[in-house]
Amino acid sequence: MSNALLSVQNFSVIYDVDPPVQAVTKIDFELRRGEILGLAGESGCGKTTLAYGIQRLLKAPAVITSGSVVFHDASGDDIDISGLGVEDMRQFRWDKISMVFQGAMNALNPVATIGSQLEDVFEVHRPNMSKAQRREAVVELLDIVKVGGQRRRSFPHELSGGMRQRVMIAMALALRPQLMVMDEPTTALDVLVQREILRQISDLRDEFGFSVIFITHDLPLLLEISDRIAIMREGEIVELATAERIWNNPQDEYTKKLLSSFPRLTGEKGLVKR
Amino acid sequence: MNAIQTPLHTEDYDALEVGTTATTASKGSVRVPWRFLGGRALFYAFTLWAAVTINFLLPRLMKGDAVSAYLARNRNISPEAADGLRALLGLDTDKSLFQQYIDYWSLLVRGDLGVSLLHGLRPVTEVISQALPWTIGLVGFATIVSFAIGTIAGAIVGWRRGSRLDAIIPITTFLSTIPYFWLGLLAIALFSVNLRWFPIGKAYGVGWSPELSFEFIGQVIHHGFLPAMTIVIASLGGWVLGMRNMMLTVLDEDYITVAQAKGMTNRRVLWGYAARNAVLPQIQSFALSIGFIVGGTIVMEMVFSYPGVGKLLLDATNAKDYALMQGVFLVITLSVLVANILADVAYAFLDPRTRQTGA
Amino acid sequence: MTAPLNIITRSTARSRFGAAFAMFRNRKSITGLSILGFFVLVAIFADVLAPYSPTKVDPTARFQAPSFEHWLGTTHIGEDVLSQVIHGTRGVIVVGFLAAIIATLIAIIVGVISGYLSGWRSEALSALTNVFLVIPGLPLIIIVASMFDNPPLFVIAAVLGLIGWAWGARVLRAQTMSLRNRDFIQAARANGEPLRRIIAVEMLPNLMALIAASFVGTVTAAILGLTTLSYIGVIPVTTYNWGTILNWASAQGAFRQNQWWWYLPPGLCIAAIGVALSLINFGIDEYVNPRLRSAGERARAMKKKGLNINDAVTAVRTNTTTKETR
Amino acid sequence: MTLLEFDSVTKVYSVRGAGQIKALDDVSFTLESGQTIGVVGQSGSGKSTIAKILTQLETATSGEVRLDGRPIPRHGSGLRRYRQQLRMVFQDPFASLNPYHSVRHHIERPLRLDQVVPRDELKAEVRRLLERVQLPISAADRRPHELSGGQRQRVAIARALASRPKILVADEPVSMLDVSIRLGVLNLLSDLQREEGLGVLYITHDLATARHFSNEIIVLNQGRIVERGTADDVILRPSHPYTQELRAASPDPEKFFASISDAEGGAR
Amino acid sequence: MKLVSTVVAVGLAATLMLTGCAGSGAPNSSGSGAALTIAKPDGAITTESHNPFLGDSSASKYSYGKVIFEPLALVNPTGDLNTTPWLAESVEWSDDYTQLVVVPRSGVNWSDGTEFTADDIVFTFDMYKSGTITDGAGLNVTDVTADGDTVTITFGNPKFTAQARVLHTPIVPKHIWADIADPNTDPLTDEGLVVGTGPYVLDNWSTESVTLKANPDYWGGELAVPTLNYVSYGDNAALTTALVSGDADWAQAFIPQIQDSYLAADEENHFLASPTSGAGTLFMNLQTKPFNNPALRQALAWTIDRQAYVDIAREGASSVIWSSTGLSTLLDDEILPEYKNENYSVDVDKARQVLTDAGYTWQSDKLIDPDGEPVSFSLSVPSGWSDWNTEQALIAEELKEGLGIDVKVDQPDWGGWDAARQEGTFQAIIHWLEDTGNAYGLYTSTMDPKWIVDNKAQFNFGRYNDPAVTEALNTYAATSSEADRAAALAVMQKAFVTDVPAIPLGSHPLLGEYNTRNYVGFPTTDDQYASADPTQPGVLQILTKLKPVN
Repeated sequence: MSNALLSVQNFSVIYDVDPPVQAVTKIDFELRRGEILGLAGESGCGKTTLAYGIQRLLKAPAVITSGSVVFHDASGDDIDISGLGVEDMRQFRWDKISMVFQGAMNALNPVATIGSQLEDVFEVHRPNMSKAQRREAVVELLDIVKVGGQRRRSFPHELSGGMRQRVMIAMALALRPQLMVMDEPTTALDVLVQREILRQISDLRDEFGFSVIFITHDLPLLLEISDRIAIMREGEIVELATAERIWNNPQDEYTKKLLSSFPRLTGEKGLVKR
Repeated sequence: MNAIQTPLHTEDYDALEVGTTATTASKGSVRVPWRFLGGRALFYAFTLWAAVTINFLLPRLMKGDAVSAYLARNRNISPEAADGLRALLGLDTDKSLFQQYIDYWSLLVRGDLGVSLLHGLRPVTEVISQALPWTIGLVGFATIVSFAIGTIAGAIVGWRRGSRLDAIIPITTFLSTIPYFWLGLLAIALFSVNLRWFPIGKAYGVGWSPELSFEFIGQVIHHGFLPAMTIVIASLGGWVLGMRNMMLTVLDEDYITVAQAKGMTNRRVLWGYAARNAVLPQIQSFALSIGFIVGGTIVMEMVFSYPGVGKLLLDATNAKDYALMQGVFLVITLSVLVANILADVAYAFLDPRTRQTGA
Repeated sequence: MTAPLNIITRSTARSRFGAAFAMFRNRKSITGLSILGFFVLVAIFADVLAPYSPTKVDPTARFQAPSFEHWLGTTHIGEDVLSQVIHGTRGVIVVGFLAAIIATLIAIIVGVISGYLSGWRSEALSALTNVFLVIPGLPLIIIVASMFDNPPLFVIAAVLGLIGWAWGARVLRAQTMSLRNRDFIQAARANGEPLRRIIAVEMLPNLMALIAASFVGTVTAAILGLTTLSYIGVIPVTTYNWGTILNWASAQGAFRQNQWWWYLPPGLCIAAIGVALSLINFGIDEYVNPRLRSAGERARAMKKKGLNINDAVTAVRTNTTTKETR
Repeated sequence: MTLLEFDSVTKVYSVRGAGQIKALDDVSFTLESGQTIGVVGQSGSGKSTIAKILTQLETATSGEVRLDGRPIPRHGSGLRRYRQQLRMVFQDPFASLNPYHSVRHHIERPLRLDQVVPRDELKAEVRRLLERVQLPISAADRRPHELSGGQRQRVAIARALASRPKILVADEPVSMLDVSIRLGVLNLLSDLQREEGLGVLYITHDLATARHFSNEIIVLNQGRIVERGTADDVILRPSHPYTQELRAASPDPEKFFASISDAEGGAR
Repeated sequence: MKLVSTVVAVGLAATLMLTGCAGSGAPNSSGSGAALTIAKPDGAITTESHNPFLGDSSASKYSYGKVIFEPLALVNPTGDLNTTPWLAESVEWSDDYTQLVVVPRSGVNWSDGTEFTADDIVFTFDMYKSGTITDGAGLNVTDVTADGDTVTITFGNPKFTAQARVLHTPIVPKHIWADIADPNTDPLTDEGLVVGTGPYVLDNWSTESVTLKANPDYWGGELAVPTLNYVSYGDNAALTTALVSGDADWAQAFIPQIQDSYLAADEENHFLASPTSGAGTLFMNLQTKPFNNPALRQALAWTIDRQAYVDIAREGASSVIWSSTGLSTLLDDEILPEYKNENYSVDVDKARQVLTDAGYTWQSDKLIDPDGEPVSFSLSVPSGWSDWNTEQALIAEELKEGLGIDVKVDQPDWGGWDAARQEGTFQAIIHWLEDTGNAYGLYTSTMDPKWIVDNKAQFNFGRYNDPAVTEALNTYAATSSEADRAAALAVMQKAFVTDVPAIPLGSHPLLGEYNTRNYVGFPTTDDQYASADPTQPGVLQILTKLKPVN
């Protein structure tokens, strides 16, 4: 138990429209401290709903209909996320769990400097920090992700896609959260940039020890970076195992089908067949 | 090519991204969007030229003779005096159109707009300078108030979509489809004639002259309230609707979700993120609507006996007082251009994307 | 052999027809179109509908309040206000539509061409558009209209149209520029489609909603312009329109004397037609940008279910079973 | 005779504020009937510029493109004949079909434009083409938004095939599609290529599918060809550092897990 | 003083506020009596110019110049049509009306204290003679001489028909105007230039109102009204509203529904329409069809209802003209005996008879002229002239009903109307007459070719041209013999009766609305010593006659 960061049990989300859509059904899993958990599946499989749902970031008409999400804080407290009020939830967010979003161009406010968007986080969550301290922290964060503190005054449109994604990572790192949820953070990027950012995430994880939930449809990529992978289909986790196990010995038919959708890069020409 | 900081970032090599990822921005001072403003300046110069040229041509296309009209208005002047008047006004010349155009420009540059037949042969500049402050005061104030109220209301209506506040939209839309003058006439009939809350138009009371005193300012406010409110009410709808629609679009943007995920308060998300972005297109349409609004308010001056340029223009047109007509049209156009420039500058400083320094 | 082919072409024709009118197929547009249609019918059948000639003078029935003989009362010389309003519809509708047709044609030509072209030609057309946008329209119309002694309706419409096209052109230009780089236009070009066909068949249908919106907007502007100009007497029209009636009413002191039957109906008619046109435009807006409609509806629907669209925190409903509420 | 020659083509764009940018720098290659060439590189490497020049959406700054030994005519019926023989499948199936027109319209247009079949056979030809891309005939009267992404891309392929071209240029044809259907579309392309003897230019950033579906691969970097050769040579034995970097960056679980087990094995 | 007035003003404002009618608390109103507000409907007073010689200066346009600069004498355009010497002790015309002998009033000072002398009169008329002032009124001064206490002004042509023009010339102080470079255009806005002999002096000028104070040293004695405000409203409707609400006291305006909207609002509200020799007249284009046929003109004269013009179109602010000579009742003595009882009336049968005799026919109720063409014409009046616009509608209806003539109601803008009437391209218009205070006005306006210069008509729009009548008109204007004048008048009247060159509808009155809440003594129907129009020179007489209400 002490090794667990997040326990999700019997977690269901519906979109309460007419007729209601069951997006995520009775999910159980446990996220360990410091682990990278991959969440794979095709579009519409519910992986994003799950990742957003556990931090209650889904907007109405999404409703959590069952289950519990318990966050095992480093301080030893267990926080029942489903039970938090609006204000507690607001304070909990980003402090304990932060996010890196897909498409960093749209995820950054186009009319504010990246510095001010980073400072925002401290203003809200660390009201005791002075202006100078905030600025210092921002410069430090930008240096950590190798954007460089001097870019504090840049606007999002002045940065390249890779840079913007780094800024997002810096932002996610700001409060030294224990969990980072990454929603297709590299999909829009070129392969070289993607590799560079993944390396950075990995390094940061080693340095700061946060856990990661990594969402993507790119299974080969996930296999390389994840400790464990959950394969989702139609709102359910069909298989959850270590990356190696998924690769070498997939159990579920759907997992096998997914794996065989990717041609081999090296080795014998043809598809991955399991 | 872009200044590349570290060879590590391979994406900086990216040839086609150069145009968009340009940045040299790390210096301290506020960057002035010169390129954007320069482009606008060029456009304004062109518009100014076009306006002046239209202005020059219009009266020359019109029929009717200023002097005969003048004589007919002043029946105590005998027809024999007409030639003398023509000579006085310089209307007896027989120059080519091009020469007239050149002369027109050279006079314009010297600030000479001619003399107004309708106003005792006083210089047009003097006539207009009496009237212009009132128009700018009334229209400017009403427009800005309307824009501010409408935009703020639109932001709130957009944020609280689906609530009872949605009813504001049809109401303000209905009000904005009513002609300004009709609303003004109704307002006078109700508030001035029947209820006697407000004076029947004019800018300030009888026997006053402009001075800096509380009583006078009170007078101006008292007299200006009804026309200003009429303009505000009639033009509010567009701003509310525009802002609300823009809010609905912006609220779906990722950065709003990010802001909420960051644990920002709703107030901060609404004003700092959503409204801050949604207001940009509003400012652009503000700039473009000024001409339209000014047109509508001209009629208000007639209804409210307000001493502005609108009434001047109507009278000048009726009396074929070309010099005054041209002057007023030019001044109105210039004011609209200046308002546009101000809106553009505001836009340029509010939207960092206009601040691209080039390379 | 030909029979089934016919059926198919007819069905596609119908679906195309349907597609072209999809933007009007919502409650707002339909309401707006109904009101507008009502006024159009009134304009067409004015002669039949009006109980009197609008200029029929009756010195014995001056300033009469509404009565059975005169549903909307009479004017200062005993003219029947209802008949004037009915006949006035004609001028309003004719000028509004004619001006909008002229303006929309110019807007399409200038907007689409400047959007499709690039380089200085496009910039020049764009600058022209912006000049017409920035130059205050009404003063210009006042000056231009005064050039005519007694301008016929179509001249007024032409002037209003010539001055009112810029907004539409600007919107169409922006949309054309974005369409120009869409893949399906590129595909048509790569397939070797001729330019006129690309514009007429590939682009225009996708611009229809915007064209309709700009048309409707120009009708509104033209009607407001016409009534305003008629009211201030810049356009002396011998045939009645609502602005002329208001001019008379104002000049004869109807506002002061609370002869509401004289000044309310024409103003309300202007407002009604304005509301109708706004409704049509709302409908088109919502068709172009479904978010506009769905946002409110969605929020209301959610409210019924006890959800708030602005809640940044996902609602939890574990205690009550959702089965019951269904 | 060589089907298509892309001969020393250079394309220079002038970008406002950034001066001139060479999107293609002296690029040459040839394409034969029945052959698939994969063009790989990062975005901005010039891949799409090749497609644009081939379809004559852009003209080359210098160099020449020859089809059957003849340079591309500038305009008129010659250009149309050239275009008839070279068709393109675009990246985004949601954008490459006109939302206003039915599927039938999209497929019929090239048939009519190039007068491929007599008028009274149009309907049959549409049916044949739809069958060819494994779509039911009922799809003909649908409009694009009623179809899934994969179906749309099939329509786009049918449209490309309609004029019976000799060459198909496929610019990232599956990158916008869901992973599980990507192979289906690529396999379809590959089947068609084989059956119709098409020359295919397959533009992609995905090394794995490039290797899988191409005979030859060209690696582009900053508008220049840095490496070319047979698919396996380029992918398995890259000689240029850029290609090596690209390959190293591409996910390769096979090698990854092999290296892990090697390391573990070694450690043990 | 300044302090006191401010205190008074604040107190006044406070009182007004308390009584709930916060309105115009003029800061400068001195305590001794209520101000009188004179209003016009001409839009804002945008340009400051106190030059009385300039037709469009603010002083002329809003007419406050008339209470600053006084004329030699006042000619009453109504009532007894008398001449009252004003700045002159006496004025006397030579027999042929080419010379005016003036005895200046003594004991008059300019408002800056300088004495008014014969030199000032000489100087004023000298400006016309020398051309430093544009001779807009066509005075044609050839000589001005002062001889002791008399001034003799000689004119180049007889002034019988233009006496008022001469006598109403504002007299200005030589000691100030001698230094003014261009008297034509100088706005007199510099300090100390607005100096007159009149009852009021300029106090405050703003675009919203002009305030004048009573001249304490006025030669005519003490004035009841301490302060005059001149204001201008955007249009007639706004002016009327102001009159009804009491914001304005005195105006010259045509008020629609005057009984209900103005007179009924307060019993102290009064309205006086003073008939003049001028008249609202239907001009027809005699040169072209259909009005080149006198029978049709005559038929119109028998059909158009003048009473309806007065009652409906003019709302009573006029008096009917039925006389076939076209002269109004004011000029009754000038009507020749043989026409004394020759009056038109609404007699459609008679009109039809006239037409039938002239060869006109009817086809399904449409009038067909002898050439076989249906008769129709358009009747033009500028839009916005609401009384005459109404009359257009009435005439159209009457002619359609009575004679089967299709009348097109045409309401062009002023410019187009003006061009058409000058160039003779109209068919029928309603127009005013040149007012000479006698019968000559009507006949010169309708039959005198002198108005047509360069083929542009200033009057006589129908372009009547009969050499005998022209000669008579010239004789009338130039002769010094009463008998010659009477003979000439007979020629004109006869021609007018037979040819019907125009149809006067109703006398064109001078209007005045005023209230007697604070002051009495205005002209009334019984005592028309002047018109009640505050923009006329007669305002001087009225202001000196006003008395406070108890």
